[in-house]
Amino acid sequence: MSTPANTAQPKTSPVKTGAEDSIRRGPPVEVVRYGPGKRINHWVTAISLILLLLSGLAMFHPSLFFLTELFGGGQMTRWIHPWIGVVLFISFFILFAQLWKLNLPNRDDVQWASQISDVISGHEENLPELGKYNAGQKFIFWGMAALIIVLIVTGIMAWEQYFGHLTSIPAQRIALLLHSLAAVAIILVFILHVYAAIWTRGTIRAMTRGTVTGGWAWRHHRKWLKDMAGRGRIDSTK
Amino acid sequence: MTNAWTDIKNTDLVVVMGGNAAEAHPCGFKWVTEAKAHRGAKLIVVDPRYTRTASVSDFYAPIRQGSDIAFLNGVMKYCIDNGKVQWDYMKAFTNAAFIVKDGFGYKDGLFTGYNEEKRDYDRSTWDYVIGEDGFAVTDPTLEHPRCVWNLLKEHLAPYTPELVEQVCGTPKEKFLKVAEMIAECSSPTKTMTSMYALGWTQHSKGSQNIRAMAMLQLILGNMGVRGGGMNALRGHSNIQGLTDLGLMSHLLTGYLTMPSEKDTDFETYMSTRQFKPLRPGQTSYWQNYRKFMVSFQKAMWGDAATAENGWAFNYLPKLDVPAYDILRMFELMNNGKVNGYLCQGFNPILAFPNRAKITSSLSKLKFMVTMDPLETETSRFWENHGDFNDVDTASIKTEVFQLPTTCFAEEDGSLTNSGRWLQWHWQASSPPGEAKHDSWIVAQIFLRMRELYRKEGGAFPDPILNLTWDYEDENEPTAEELAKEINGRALSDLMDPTDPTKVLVAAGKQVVNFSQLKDDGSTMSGCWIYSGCWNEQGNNMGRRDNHDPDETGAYLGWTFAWPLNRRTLYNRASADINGKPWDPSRKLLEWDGAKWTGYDIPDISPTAKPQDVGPFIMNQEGVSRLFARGMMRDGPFPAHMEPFESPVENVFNRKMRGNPVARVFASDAAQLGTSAEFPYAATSYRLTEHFHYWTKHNRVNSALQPEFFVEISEELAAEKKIEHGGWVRVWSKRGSVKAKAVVTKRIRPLICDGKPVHIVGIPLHWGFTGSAKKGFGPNSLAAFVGDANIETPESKAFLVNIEPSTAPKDKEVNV
Amino acid sequence: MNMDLSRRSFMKLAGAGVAATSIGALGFGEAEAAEIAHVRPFKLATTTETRQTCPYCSVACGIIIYSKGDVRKGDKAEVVHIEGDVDHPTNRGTLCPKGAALKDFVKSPTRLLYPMHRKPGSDKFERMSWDEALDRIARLMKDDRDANLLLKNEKGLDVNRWTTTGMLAASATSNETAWATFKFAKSIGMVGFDNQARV
Amino acid sequence: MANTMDSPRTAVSNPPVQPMETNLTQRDLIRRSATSELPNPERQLTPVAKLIDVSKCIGCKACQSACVEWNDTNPAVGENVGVYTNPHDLTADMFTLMRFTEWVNPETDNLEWLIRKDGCMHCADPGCLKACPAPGAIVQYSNGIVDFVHDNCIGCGYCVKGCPFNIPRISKADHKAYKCTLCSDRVAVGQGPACAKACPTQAIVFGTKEDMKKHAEGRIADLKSRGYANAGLYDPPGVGGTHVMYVLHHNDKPHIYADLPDNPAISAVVQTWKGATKYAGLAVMGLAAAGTILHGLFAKANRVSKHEEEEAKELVDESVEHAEKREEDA
Repeated sequence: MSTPANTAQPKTSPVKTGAEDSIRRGPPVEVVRYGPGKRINHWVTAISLILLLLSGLAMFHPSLFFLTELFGGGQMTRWIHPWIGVVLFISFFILFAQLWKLNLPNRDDVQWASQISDVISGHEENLPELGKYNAGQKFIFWGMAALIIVLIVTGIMAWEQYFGHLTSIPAQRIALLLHSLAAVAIILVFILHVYAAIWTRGTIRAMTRGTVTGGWAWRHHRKWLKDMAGRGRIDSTK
Repeated sequence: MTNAWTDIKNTDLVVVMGGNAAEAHPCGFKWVTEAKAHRGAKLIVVDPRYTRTASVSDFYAPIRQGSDIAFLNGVMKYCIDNGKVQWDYMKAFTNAAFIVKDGFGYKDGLFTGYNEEKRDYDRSTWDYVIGEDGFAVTDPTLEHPRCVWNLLKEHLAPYTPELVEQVCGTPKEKFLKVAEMIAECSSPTKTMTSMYALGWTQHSKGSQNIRAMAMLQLILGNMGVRGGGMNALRGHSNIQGLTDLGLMSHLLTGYLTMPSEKDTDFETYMSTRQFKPLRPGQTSYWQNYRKFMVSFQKAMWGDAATAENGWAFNYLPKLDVPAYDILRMFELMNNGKVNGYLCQGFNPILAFPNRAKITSSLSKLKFMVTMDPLETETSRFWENHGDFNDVDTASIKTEVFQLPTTCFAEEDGSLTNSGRWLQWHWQASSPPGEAKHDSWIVAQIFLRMRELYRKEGGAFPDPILNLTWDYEDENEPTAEELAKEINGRALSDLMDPTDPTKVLVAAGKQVVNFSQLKDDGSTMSGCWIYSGCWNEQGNNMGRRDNHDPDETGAYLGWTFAWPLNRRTLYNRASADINGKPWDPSRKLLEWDGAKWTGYDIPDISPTAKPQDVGPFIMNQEGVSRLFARGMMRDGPFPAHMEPFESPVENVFNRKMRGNPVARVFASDAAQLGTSAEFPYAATSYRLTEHFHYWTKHNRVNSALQPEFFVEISEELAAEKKIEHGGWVRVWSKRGSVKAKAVVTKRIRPLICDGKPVHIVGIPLHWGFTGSAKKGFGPNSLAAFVGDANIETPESKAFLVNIEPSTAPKDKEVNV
Repeated sequence: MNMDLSRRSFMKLAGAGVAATSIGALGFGEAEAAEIAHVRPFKLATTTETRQTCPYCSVACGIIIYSKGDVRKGDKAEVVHIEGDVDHPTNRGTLCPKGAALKDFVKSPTRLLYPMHRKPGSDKFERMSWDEALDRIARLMKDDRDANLLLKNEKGLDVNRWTTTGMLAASATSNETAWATFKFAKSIGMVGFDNQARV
Repeated sequence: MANTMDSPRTAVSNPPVQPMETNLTQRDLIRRSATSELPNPERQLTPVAKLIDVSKCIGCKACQSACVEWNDTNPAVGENVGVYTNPHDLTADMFTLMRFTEWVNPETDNLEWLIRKDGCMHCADPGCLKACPAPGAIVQYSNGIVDFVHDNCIGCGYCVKGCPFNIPRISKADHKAYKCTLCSDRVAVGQGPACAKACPTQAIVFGTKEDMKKHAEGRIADLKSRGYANAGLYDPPGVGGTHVMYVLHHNDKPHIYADLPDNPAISAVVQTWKGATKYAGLAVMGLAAAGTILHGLFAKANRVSKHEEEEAKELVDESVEHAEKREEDA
């Protein structure tokens, strides 16, 4: 069987090695999904969210108050929670600025959503070919964005130390209620996000190494893969 | 106070006029709320401002400051016209029946005998007709046209409700409501108490304000009874004591008076003071004057005071003027006639009127000594604090000594309260730094002066060298030694008058009270009215028995009250002419046929028959005076007079200004403003959060009332475009201050003599030292004129102007 | 010295019954060994009590000064708290906003600690020893008295009047101090001698 | 004659100076913030109350002064803004405050100077305690005192939002919540609160709640006799009654007294936040977590197959070949 590789001299690749949205010819074939910038950004966001979740829950329900020990006591927890919130807000919206276009919904998303049972049962062959993000990921993206805005606004209203005097107490009461509701919601979204990443094997490396296997791309985001291939974003260096 | 704080609970009606008890005496005012809560008593407040007292009153009526006499005369007229008089009391216990000399009269706001040049009255006609028997002539039927009662009715005739409204600005119906409520107390079983303070005294006719109410109380039969009386709420913890002890220019101790130049020797001095009774059988207690005077001289100069040298009478300075009162002293100072001044716990540049004059006066001193536990503006009067004390430091040549004293917590001693209780207190803490007791400081200055006189001799050293100073440690007389000296002791054995073989008091022993004092030099007593405070039974001022049999509020076992532990003055008047209490439910004393029994120490001899001896034992008449004879410089009856600075003219005599006989120094007359230039009527007062200029040094009180302000009506604020909480400038002919504006509904413009009068209220607690914000006081604005009888400055009524302004500028000083 | 701190209070007088039950209701008599309590430890425990009188207005409320240290035992005593004296007939333990804050008057940062002297024209106070200050004051006063005491008036009568140095006496010193001051002032012939009463 | 001393007297004897055991302990707690299971107290102290008779109050601020001195707080010296109310609001250093209102009575057209002592009402159903997330930071004793335990306070300010009367304040210095303790340290040794003891007119009295209600009846009768037809006792049921009560001359309109709530109750929002949300929220989150775990266990994971990897490889190879071919053609 012919091995064109032996005959043809290797060409200088058209894309820079490790560039986002490019294919490493391999073998094995790998696709660069996230560059280091986005990955750091993601993990900063993720870690703040987890810390917020822990400190927040500590102040949300007495049975979880023990969590304040993680932050060096109640006073520290009370002090640090809003500051982490600020970090999350900034870091998330840096991410947002870069990803929002790709997360705009399209016709495929409607079909994807209508066939959610196939999604859950893993029959992706029945689904249309998808671009870089599917409707589920887009939902998480927009959900996070919306909830984080609610949380930062209500959080600031309830931030006694600096903003306690800015709004009326009835307003602050509502803020606190919304804050806790939004927190519950964002935790649900978070769970969905994490679980989806785990359940869909081969996904997590996208945020660790930054790459996914060609097969993963073929299976979940074929349109994205084909598009890259079509545009020749292939790095053939061995 | 004729009665005690605790006695107020027995009243049916409290009239707070010329004072603001809730604000200035909250814990005394408690007894008003007790009377309200438990007797259903009513509270009336008559004041230019709706005060804290008014906030719990049953009825409030506004009045223009300085028009109280018109109001009170109006009430008296109302009571008499409506037969609301306690006739039996009035007839038995006042001089209503006394016949007055012909020639006495009143016209155009002036009594007979006025001399405009001298600004004084010839008072010779203001007296009783004296009969051949040497006693005053009376007409118990009250029919004689010249009897006091008829002259009084005549004098009161013009004071109709309409005139009251015209002069005081009190709406007629409000006045009538007050008059009606007061008139109810003419019943023998209803009493009214009058609680007043500097709202009445700080006027050019302050004494007459008080007389007017006292007369009303006599007509209603409320003097000497439980829940009645004239209750002067003294401003300071021991003003009563210092006055009793004669720390005044015209006084000696126990209301013995300083000799004048007319008193060429002891006998001449005595001749004008040992008043003989004007009615048969009366006590006229001053007949004992000689005993008290001799005992006083012995207390001062011991063996140096002998019968031969008229008890060292020549050691006493003789006055050429009625008094070297503070106004006169500062006038002299300002004219360069005073070189040295000692201020003991006193802050004249905030306390005395016309601060500019006070500052300029102090600047002319060679030296000034202040003794105080705290920083005072006076001790730093030379220090520039920008707008708050804008002086040219370098040009002030006064040498100043600021001596730190202990405060109450760091000393033993007694204080005399408004109810004449002498209460002992004990040292609780150690003095800070090098602070020393006042008595130590005084002793030190005295001993050093005495030493200089011993060494160098000098002008008339005798009174100094011979002054009794026989204390165990002459450097620091103890409170106990001084108290015993005040009480007095026998200098030689005192024999029992009934049994000459029996020694009543052995030489060297304390006399039991002033009844044992003698005029032969065998006793000494520093202050006769206090005698009994520390006798052989011990320190009666330290007694702590708070039992109160039958809840009368007398507390005879609690500390000591002068005189003789008596709690209610004129208490004999609480019973009728036969000695039966007017109101059995409020018995104070009762004649049991042989002696007086009851809850208090009777004024009159315990065995004096009720029909014979009148209750007013200090008066030659034995009764009280509705007609004051020549004893008041400005009239035997209170007559309406305007303040020297008034927004309206005197309706009785439009040309007359202020009190016609009050002393006004030329330079001050030139500094009186007119209502054309200064249209607004200002008054000064205390706030409950502060005590004078002391508590601004206290962080807590400073937080409760941090900054100087003035109070004005919403109407005036609108007229002058002054905003609530904004800065204003208030100025008079004598000075200018800057303050925050408190715009309030509690002050309303009054319609007086047909025109609206706006009131500006100015509290007095701020200066340039202490924890509170720097500020000013009303004394920067008030006029330098005093009462015609005792020279209390007219700080309650003066004229100002006001305008929106900006914050005052301060200057940082390195303290 | 009479330091009777009798605990007999108006509770014993008929009528204060309500309060009596109130205090009973606070569980007294049944106090067992206390566990860790959150309430502040009672701060007057082991302080020294002294009967005193409020120095402000003329109601003369009874107060009790609580101090650390006992002057009667010769200790250096410091005021820790001041409260109304319940046994006092007039104020019954109550106090006004001034009386209630007396501690901060006694301990005011502007209490004077040392004799100070301001030279003519100077813009500051400088410390001076008591002896120096008192000697100088006595000297100034004697010189002025010697120069200006009016022994006789124009009619040749003894008047022994000294008008060129005056004194204002305090309104809150004790009667005993007042008497000492009176003796001093009147014996040196001072006539410009007055007090707050007139103001 | 009427005995003038039968009104309840806060102080019946001077404070003790001998060491005494405190009478308010853990055993007397009936509520403890963020604590579900609390042992039943062995005994029930008689409920106490502070009664503030607004009609007797002269607004002298002795209560404020006594409060500062007893609690050793340090209120700042502010400035005058045209009112007598100083400081201008409650602070972490001023637990009680006289609020002054100049009110013209529309019926009589008379000015009434309404002066109300503001401060913690010690609600039977305390909103602060309900809102507090820190276990034991707020406690309620069986005598009704609601107290803050500063060692446990985290300074979140939830108590401020929980309080229907806007009372607690967070200290800028130590970031802990402060308010009137009803002088629990004094009550614990048989003394009444400092403010009540100081009150010159005894407008503030302290005793058992029952006695205070009795006393209030007398006061109300007196006020009615003086023409205050609507005089009454303010002991709002919305918060289960309070252990600080007012006698008001106009009990029909509490709001005229510097916005005293007419019908105070713990805000519905706070109720939902601290009720439904707390439990529902926890439940939902729990379920979600559980659901995913179950799905993870029982549904097979979504894996990429070998075949799909090859498909991808082919796609890539093809596109590479196309590219090379185009080059050769050229």
